[in-house]
Amino acid sequence: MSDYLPHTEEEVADMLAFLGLASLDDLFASVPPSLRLAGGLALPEGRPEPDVLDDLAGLAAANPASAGRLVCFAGGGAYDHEVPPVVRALAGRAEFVTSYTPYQPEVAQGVLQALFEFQTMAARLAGLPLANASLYDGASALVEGVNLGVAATGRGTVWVSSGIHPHWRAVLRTFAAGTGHQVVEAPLRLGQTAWPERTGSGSPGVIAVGYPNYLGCLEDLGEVRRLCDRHGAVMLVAADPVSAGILRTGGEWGAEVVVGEGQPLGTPLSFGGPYLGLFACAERHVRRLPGRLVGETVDAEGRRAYVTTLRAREQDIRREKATSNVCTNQTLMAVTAAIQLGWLGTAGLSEVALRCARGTRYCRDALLGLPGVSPLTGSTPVVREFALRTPVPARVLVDRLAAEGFLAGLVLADLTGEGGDGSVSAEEAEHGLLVAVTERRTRTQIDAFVTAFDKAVRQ
Amino acid sequence: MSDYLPHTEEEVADMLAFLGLASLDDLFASVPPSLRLAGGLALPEGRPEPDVLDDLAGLAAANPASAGRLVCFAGGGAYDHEVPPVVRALAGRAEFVTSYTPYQPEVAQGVLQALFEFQTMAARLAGLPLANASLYDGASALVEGVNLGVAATGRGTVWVSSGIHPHWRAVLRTFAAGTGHQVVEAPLRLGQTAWPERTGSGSPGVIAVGYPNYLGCLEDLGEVRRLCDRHGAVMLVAADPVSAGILRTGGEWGAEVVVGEGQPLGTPLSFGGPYLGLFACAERHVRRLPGRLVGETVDAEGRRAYVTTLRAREQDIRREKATSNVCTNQTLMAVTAAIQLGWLGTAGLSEVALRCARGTRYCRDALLGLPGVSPLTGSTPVVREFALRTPVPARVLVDRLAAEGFLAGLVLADLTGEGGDGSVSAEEAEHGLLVAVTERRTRTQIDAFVTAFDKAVRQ
Amino acid sequence: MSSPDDGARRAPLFAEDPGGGVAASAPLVGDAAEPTLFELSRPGRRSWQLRTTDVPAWGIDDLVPEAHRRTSPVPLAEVSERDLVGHFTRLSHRQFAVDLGAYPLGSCTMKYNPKVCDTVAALPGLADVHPGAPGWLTQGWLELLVRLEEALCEITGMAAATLQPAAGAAGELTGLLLMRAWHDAHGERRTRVVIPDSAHGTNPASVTLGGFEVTTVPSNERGCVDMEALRSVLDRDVAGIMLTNPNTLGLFEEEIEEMADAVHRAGGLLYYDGANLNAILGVVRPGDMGFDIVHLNLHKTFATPHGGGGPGAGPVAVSARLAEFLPGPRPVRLREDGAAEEDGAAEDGARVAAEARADRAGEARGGHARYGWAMPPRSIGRVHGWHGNALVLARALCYIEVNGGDGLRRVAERAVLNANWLRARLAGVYDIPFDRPCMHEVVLAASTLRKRSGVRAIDVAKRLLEEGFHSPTVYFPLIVDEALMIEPTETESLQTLEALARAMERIAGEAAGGEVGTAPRTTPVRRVDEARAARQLVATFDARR
Amino acid sequence: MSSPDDGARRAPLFAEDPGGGVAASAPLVGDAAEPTLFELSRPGRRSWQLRTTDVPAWGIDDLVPEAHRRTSPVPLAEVSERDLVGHFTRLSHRQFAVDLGAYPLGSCTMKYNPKVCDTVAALPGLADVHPGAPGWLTQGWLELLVRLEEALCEITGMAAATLQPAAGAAGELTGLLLMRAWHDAHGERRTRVVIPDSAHGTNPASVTLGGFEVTTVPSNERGCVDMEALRSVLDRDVAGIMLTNPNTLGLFEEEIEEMADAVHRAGGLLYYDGANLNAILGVVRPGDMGFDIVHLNLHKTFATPHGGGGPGAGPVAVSARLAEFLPGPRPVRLREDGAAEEDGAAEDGARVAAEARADRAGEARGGHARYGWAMPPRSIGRVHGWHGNALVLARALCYIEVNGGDGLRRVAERAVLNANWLRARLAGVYDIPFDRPCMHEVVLAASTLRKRSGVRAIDVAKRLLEEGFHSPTVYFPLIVDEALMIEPTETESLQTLEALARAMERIAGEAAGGEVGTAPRTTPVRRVDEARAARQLVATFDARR
Ligand SMILES: Cc1ncc(COP(=O)(O)O)c(C=O)c1O
Ligand SMILES: Cc1ncc(COP(=O)(O)O)c(C=O)c1O
Repeated sequence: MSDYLPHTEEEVADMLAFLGLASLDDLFASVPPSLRLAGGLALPEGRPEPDVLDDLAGLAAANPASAGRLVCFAGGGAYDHEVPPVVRALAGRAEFVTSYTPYQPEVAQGVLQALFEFQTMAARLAGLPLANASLYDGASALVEGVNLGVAATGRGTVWVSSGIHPHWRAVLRTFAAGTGHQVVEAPLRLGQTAWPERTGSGSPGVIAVGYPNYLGCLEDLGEVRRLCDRHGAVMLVAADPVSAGILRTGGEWGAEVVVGEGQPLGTPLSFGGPYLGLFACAERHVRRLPGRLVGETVDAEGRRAYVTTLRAREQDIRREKATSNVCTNQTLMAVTAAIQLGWLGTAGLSEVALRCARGTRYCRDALLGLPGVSPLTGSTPVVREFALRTPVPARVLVDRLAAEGFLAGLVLADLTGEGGDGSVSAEEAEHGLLVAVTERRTRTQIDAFVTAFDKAVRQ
Repeated sequence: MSDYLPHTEEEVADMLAFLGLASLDDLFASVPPSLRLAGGLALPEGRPEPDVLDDLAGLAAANPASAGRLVCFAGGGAYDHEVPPVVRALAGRAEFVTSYTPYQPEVAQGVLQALFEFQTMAARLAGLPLANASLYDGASALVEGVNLGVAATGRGTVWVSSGIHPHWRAVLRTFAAGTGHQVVEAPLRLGQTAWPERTGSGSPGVIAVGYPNYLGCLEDLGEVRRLCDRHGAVMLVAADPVSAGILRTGGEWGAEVVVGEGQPLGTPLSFGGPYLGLFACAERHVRRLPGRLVGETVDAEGRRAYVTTLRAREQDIRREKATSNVCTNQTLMAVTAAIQLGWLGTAGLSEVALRCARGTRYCRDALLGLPGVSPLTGSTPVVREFALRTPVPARVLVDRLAAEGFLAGLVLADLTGEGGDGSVSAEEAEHGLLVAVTERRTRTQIDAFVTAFDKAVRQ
Repeated sequence: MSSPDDGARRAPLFAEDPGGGVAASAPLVGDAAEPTLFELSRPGRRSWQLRTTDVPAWGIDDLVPEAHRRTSPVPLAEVSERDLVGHFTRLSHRQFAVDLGAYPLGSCTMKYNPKVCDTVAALPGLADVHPGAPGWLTQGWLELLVRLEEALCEITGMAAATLQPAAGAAGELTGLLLMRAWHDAHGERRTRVVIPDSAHGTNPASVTLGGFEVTTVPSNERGCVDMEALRSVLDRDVAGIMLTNPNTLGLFEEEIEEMADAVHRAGGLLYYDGANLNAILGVVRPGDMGFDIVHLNLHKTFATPHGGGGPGAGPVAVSARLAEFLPGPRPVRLREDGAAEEDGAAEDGARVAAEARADRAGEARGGHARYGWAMPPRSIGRVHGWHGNALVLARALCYIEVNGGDGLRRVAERAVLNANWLRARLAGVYDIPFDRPCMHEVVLAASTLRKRSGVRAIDVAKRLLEEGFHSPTVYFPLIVDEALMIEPTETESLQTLEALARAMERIAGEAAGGEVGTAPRTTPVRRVDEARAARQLVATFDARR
Repeated sequence: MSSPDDGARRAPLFAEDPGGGVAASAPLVGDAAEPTLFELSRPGRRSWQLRTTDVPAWGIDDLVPEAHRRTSPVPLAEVSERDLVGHFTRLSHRQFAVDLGAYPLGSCTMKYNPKVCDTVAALPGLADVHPGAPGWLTQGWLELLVRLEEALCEITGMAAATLQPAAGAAGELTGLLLMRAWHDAHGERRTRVVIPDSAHGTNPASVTLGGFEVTTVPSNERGCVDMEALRSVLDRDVAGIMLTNPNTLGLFEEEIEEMADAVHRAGGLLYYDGANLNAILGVVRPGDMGFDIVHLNLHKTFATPHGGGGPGAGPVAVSARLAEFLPGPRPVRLREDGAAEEDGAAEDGARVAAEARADRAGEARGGHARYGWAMPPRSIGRVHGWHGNALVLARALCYIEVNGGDGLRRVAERAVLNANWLRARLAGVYDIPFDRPCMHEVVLAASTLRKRSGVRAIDVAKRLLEEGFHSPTVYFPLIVDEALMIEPTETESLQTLEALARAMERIAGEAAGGEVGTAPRTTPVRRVDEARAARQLVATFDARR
């Protein structure tokens, strides 16, 4: 019998007596007998912690893809960045981990101030004046951004570049079934979005583009800005926060909404979650901002204090009229990001971005020298990651390289589906490999990877 | 250039200017030029944390003896006990880890109260009214206990059972060179101490015995008590805190000083340190108690508070007249032990002790069934661990079993030296293996161990 | 020797207060404010250290085309590791948390979360796995997810589930889109979803995002859905109803069977908001009550610490007939031939076929893959960028396996026992709007107190902070005047309950205006000016000046 | 609905205050005392969970002979994991620490300790290794220890070292026993050891335990050892002298060469107390100053957090002529033939031969063992139960390798820079008994202040706690009246120094009796009654009643 309950048998008896009840079952008198579960749950009996820990450690050991075992060249929205012990230690403080949403500011200044600092840094990364206290992940941030744009313009047509991560577009399509948005996915040509010539289903309320896009390409955001001006659409940029260390911000390009995946800011790969949805926008959209927002104010004695504000946007107050339904968000990852960005500082973030770009250049040049390997995105400039056309099916390559100790990258077909999508053709999807190189990859690792890659394509 | 210094170049300049100095070197003007180190230290340049971490992780990987890789049957004062995540988490709280000795009680109630609770539990384990706030390790606790006894009786002759851990006896001999104690080591016969018939070098001021002794044997402490009465000696027992869960306490046996190694109380194997020296004694020795002692008192408003007390015993006040020279001790391990004992509670400690005894019985019976394997301590009752005579040299056995995935135990010769000592003969030392079985060893592990052992002795 | 008489011959270096890491804000030593990281910042300071890579050190100009290149670095705080640690450690001392004390925040199930789950979530083989790695290299993760899904289905009495939703609200929206897909598949256009007036705010908000209109039904005097009112709104436009049972008043909807029957007869579906599942674990299952769709809040019932507001996980479980619509890809057991095992939803989709191929390819080295991914045939699509909040899911499985079926039932029993004990203990001290045995939480009210002495629920909440307890949820559910919603959870001891009760008794006895009105006074800050925060919005450090 | 008017119909369950996990003691929410774990205890409660082993469940009677069997279990606290966590987390909120703020405790070098060292100390391959495992299975640990020993020798300018001593005082005693062994080996019986009157208390205490008598030499008006006085006590009875340089006044003993010369000519040895090494890292080395024996406080200079009072590590390094006396066994590099490499001390002892044998045996599988253990031929023996505080040693190596030779020198420079800046900054505010540039710490005095306003050093110390700083060391060194010994360390920023200076200025300006006399008021407890603690000793919970 293993559990975490303080009640001694004697106390249970006393408490039941105090309630005038004969048994614990009597507590459930209001549950119709016909509904009560006879014989209990068909689950194994409880097991002591050490047994369960052994068991789960066994499952962990059954994941050869672990970055500790395969050198990671996979990206596509999830990156193997340095997370130093100091960040893990601080983000692991029990006060941050075991508190609820800061509903009582008098005893929640720790989380509130950390979020205020996070919002400041997130806004600076986006080049916009406002950022919220987090959303679930990059995909949900995209959805919320689109909803904001549609609400702001009153137009439900949404132009989305196929350069935005296929999974994010998939999530957008899923939720569009509820909101009824018309999602028009503009195809990529050599890694650049080919925007619609004319407005078929009405002119767009939102135009969304990735920066860099999911194939690592830098698109012409000036053109997107012009399109938005022409159509009076809200410009939404899905930007990578680390690349922001070397790239112009969405804000500088004229975006009104910048969303992104915050995982690269201190969160481990975590098999995809919990991650961090980044959301920043222009002043004029503040009342449509989804999710929580922390603001500075003063307490009864005039001391600086923080509190969640503009709550009137939120579901618990506005209910069906809320700007979003989000309640629980990813606060702990936001706090972690604040700590990680505090650790990196001005110089550190640029340095990480620069090192990623260097590794990407170094690795890409070498791989493009291998027989039958060519770029999928022509000569479009790339940072952060790059897509290759491989002579053998990418899936086979990944498999062969895993045996050599490398997670070679992502198979495009795994992202787009076998048939490909607006970003790549079916054939490109099958022979497309997305490779990412972070600041953690050494020249030695990259050289070994290239050698193994060479062997794998010839094999 | 990697370091942890906050100073910017500009600030260094400002500060030097404020001091009216031209360079950092000027700070060391009082160091005779002839002595200054020219060219700096002949050490490698600093390296970034990740590089060093990789390097040290490499060293860690070069320890196949890791309990994570070889199933641990080694004991001899260091045991592979369960340390649950909750204990690690609490003992790792930065406030406990990064504070100094509690010199300012107003801001050190956390450590002080934890130590007060530790002292209470340590005293109860020993069956004595007083325990201090820790010493370095079991060996140093033995030395301090002997010093206390000699000071109390004014007699420098010390009878020490050879059943006390050979390393502890070695440490005692080392320090006796300074204190001038006459240490008489009484030999073991079949795991029982054979005390001197007559007092050669004057009657003993202290008689020290292990319980269980280092070969796992339960000695007749009643006899020791009688000897102490006869000689007016202080009875000192070196007891294992976990076995205390099933054994009578030293206090019950009439000991005035009980010392022990606290590693089994929440501290990992740690290659031998930092461990925890346990020290408990009778009221009448309180003014001779070595090390720190926390006492309860009240603050200016009458609130319960804790403070280090009877400081007059300590070196920083009494200087050459201090009862001991100990200053920094093992507080963090003491706090850890308090947490671990809080986790175990009354029932948990007994359960652990009982499970160790069961595993010991189960494993010992099976091993004694193997060809050429016999007990080194006859039929003397054992708990916690046991010594075997092995047909092949123990060192060879350990080597063979390591290849099978087991740390088979400790080679007696590694503890006593090749020649053996009062506890075992040279031949027993070479063919003697000390095996410990903790509550973490499963029947499956033990059965596999026995099978491998069988193979190893036949090989 | 120099003595003060020499007088200070040098002017201090700083004009105004220098900031820079003074610990004065550690509550341990007073209540001074903690400067922001930006105020601690000094240009040129650093904490970061990165691995030596020996990759050619091209400059930014060689790597980024001018048009895209940023001209100056992103301005961030520049602090030493020492100040970084001081700052966030001090902030942590300004934060209440479950680990510091009781947190009876109604509807939030702030139970103690075992530390073993932290260890699980930190296991290298789980925490450092890339979500895009092929199935044959992540069999451990896939098995973990499948095992969790199966356990959750057993606990809820449903047939299949998706683990993708990142929180409860995401689960709700997912569930509503499943409703929509179901009706579409049956050629129906239903426009309304019914929710009781006691529902949590996320319910109506999700309904809107699901493309439906909200129809609210009132609660009756027993605190349950008014059957008559419900029947009167049920028609062919109703896609379904969202309920949480026990409801937000902590009361079990006794007529749930009749409701299910009525809704189903009207062709609607029943959605179960699992936020309150803690009350009925192993006692009664949503599926057995007739629900078609269920979301769970793993961060409530299944012991994921709440992280100051997240992350959580909101898996959605459904009955067999809805399984084929579930989001995907879903983790599934694979048959020998590499196809997914049937469970109503996991027919071979493109993904699983593909995976299976990859897995066979991998078998040579990876061995036969026993788990893979499958896209349900009529899936509504993805609702998460990857597979959901995986590490939260791992915690939940650990918690479920340690407790086991038996332990989970004990959890519910003790949770309900604690709430009822507190209810009885405080009867006569606060109003009890619905005077019936409750489930895992009890809703009290300060209405009489307010009439008598002017003390409001919010005052009680703030005073409790001084007493060492986190406040209950106040003014929710909306249908209760001066509501104090208390959920003690099963991990608080009887002694803690009694201490809480005494504190609440004391407070009820205090005169208005005085103590109560001005509380809290011992917290790092006093009551904060929320109006000002909204009026003069300062949401970033840059908006300060 | 039930309203308070019904009156409380049930009596509360508890007579007196129940205790039991109320969080009232979290400083965050007030300053109420935290109950002891024993007061939180309730019979039958538990936290522990142990692995299922399936070992036969013999009863205690089958396993322990009656005479030895305990009749009732050891009474310990019985609490739930939830209360265990609440209790110790709340206690942690009642504890100041470096991670919370500046800790200028003179002589203790309370610098910030990088978190990376915690990660190193927790590496499974280091933390879970049994100390008795054979050398060929612990080559990683052996290499680590050898690398550290070599680095420490380079840093101190010595030939060989032992890593066994668990703390500084243990290092001192080890060093004194080395002195004794040396003189014995030279057929001399020397009885006295000289120490300056400014020495730390452990020095005289260790001298006594080393079997010597203490001869104290006074400091001169410059705060250094008075050479004349020293010469006058040097004779054939003097075994040696113990010094720390810079001394406890934070001043460098300028005449160290002359002293070394004088002591050596008298046939004595020089012992260096390394507690203050932080001041001279990479600048000047004890070996070059003429010291024969040096102990280091890794928990001061080499960034092991102090753990509330320990653990530390006090390695002892010696010049070549003393190496053969070092404690053992020592970790050593092995030659191809399995013998230890010469370094003056590591001649083949029984142990290394034995190890080498085992290692050769192990080679088949373990590969050639490059490291082993060696017992110095004339070793004084063991001074630790195993190999010393190994995990502390691992932290130190990590710290040394990250900083490197260059970084260590910067450490000393910044430490000395900070101390001198503070000294200059506070000149004119407090007395500066020895008005010379200092090294890593500065000793101020409150004598004038006391004369002027009656404010004593202890008052200043207590008031600083309210200002968010830990107090300096007070009333030490003993030779300074009203001493305030301040060691800022190199990890505190200029801004923190200025904030500290301002706080000290404020305090110096405050009237006696008032604020200062009653401080601290914002801490979890006020000044405590130390006399009562000693008078009515209550050292355990059982001694309370
Ligand atoms: C009754 C109820 N439903 C839904 C939710 C929403 O869950 P989440 O916050 O995880 O989105 C909550 C939690 O606040 C709740 O209490
Ligand atoms: C000058 C000096 N010498 C010796 C010591 C003793 O070191 P430890 O406390 O590690 O035994 C200290 C530390 O307090 C010290 O400051």
